[in-house]
Amino acid sequence: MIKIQKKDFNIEQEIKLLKDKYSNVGAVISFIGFVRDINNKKDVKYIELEVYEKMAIKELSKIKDNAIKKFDLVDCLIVHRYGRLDVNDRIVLVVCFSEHRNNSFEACKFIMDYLKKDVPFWKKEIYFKGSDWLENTN
Amino acid sequence: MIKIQKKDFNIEQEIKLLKDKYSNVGAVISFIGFVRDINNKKDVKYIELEVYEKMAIKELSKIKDNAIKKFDLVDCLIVHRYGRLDVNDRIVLVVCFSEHRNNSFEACKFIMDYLKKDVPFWKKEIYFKGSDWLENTN
Amino acid sequence: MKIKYFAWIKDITNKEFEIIARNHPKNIEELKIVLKKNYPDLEKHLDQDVLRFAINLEYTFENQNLNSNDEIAIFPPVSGG
Amino acid sequence: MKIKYFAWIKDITNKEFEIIARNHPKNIEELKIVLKKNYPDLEKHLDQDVLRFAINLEYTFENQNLNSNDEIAIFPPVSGG
Repeated sequence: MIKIQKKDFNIEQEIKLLKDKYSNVGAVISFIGFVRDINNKKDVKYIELEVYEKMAIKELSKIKDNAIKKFDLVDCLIVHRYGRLDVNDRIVLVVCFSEHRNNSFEACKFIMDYLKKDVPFWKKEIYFKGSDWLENTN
Repeated sequence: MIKIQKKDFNIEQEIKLLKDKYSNVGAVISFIGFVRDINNKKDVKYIELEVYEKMAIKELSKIKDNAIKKFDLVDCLIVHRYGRLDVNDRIVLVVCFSEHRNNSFEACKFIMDYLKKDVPFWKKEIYFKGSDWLENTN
Repeated sequence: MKIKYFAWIKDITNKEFEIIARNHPKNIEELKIVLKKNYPDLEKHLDQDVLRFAINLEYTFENQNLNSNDEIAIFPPVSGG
Repeated sequence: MKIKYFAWIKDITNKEFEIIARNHPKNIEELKIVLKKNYPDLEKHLDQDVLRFAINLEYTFENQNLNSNDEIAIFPPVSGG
């Protein structure tokens, strides 16, 4: 499942919603990304997250389908927020469901690597003085 | 933080409790282990999880401290349940908090590998006919 | 043909999108020439090859041909996650 | 000296723990001899070296000496997580 939304998510509920469908799942790995107070040695006030929504959904769906196939996942969920996000707010949730843990660990890393590289989101960090558009590095 | 308990845990609450202390955390990785419906081709009815509690706390604390040091984590939480657990119930929660994601991914894997190898918990699987004590393999 | 701009590209073009109704560029290279003419501040970024192009929601890495009903997006390296 | 048994070891000894008040074994090897005598079904497992020993909550991999106030735990390979 792919969700692109402004509002926050509840990790417990998001995981339960999918886990309840599968009794063969033994391992669930999740990644949550947060807005940090300091980045590149600058005090962050908040961030503005811009998205090319139609393309982001398409890219995330491709990454999800690839991860499910490559790592034999039972299911996979990606939630990505956009809009204004303050320090300590959540940005993204990736959850992988598999029978055994190694598949989900690898899949979750795989998804984050491609998400950071290919999915059309852009972060603008607003500092107490000025702002910067960010660029993901490897 | 290490918790060994009979009762279930709420993932949202457990993560929030620690995350609220740190504004420098950008990445949170969690592992949740569940009781599966079928193991070694047998239909599982429920499991009985036995623990040598005092030693388990000591071993988990050592693994946690090693992981924090080795992977430069901001913090780390391990919750492990014991007693009777039914199919779909949660067994264990490991959460790693770090500035960047790769540290927490590696740390979470590291903790699970050592937990499965060294921490004195034992699972007895009860089937519709008979039961087996399990043994973790690599 | 619809051209969409994102992140700091939008700050240069001063618009989120524009429609090219007639005489649209035939391929990506022709589009780049039009962009450089209309937005001189984009030239160095286009020359440095840092921008990414998507045609109808798919990345393109070649000088692909363009059609009148295409949606083309131009954006800097992404920074989600 | 307190000896604790876990998982299927407990099924063999039929007790969770026992206290050895006097003439306690001086080291792990002596303890194994006592165990084999008291619980013949443990012998093959002790001989196959599959069991794990902990003294005062720490794993021991050698023939460590034992003291009268030690807590010794004997258990099969773990299966938590």
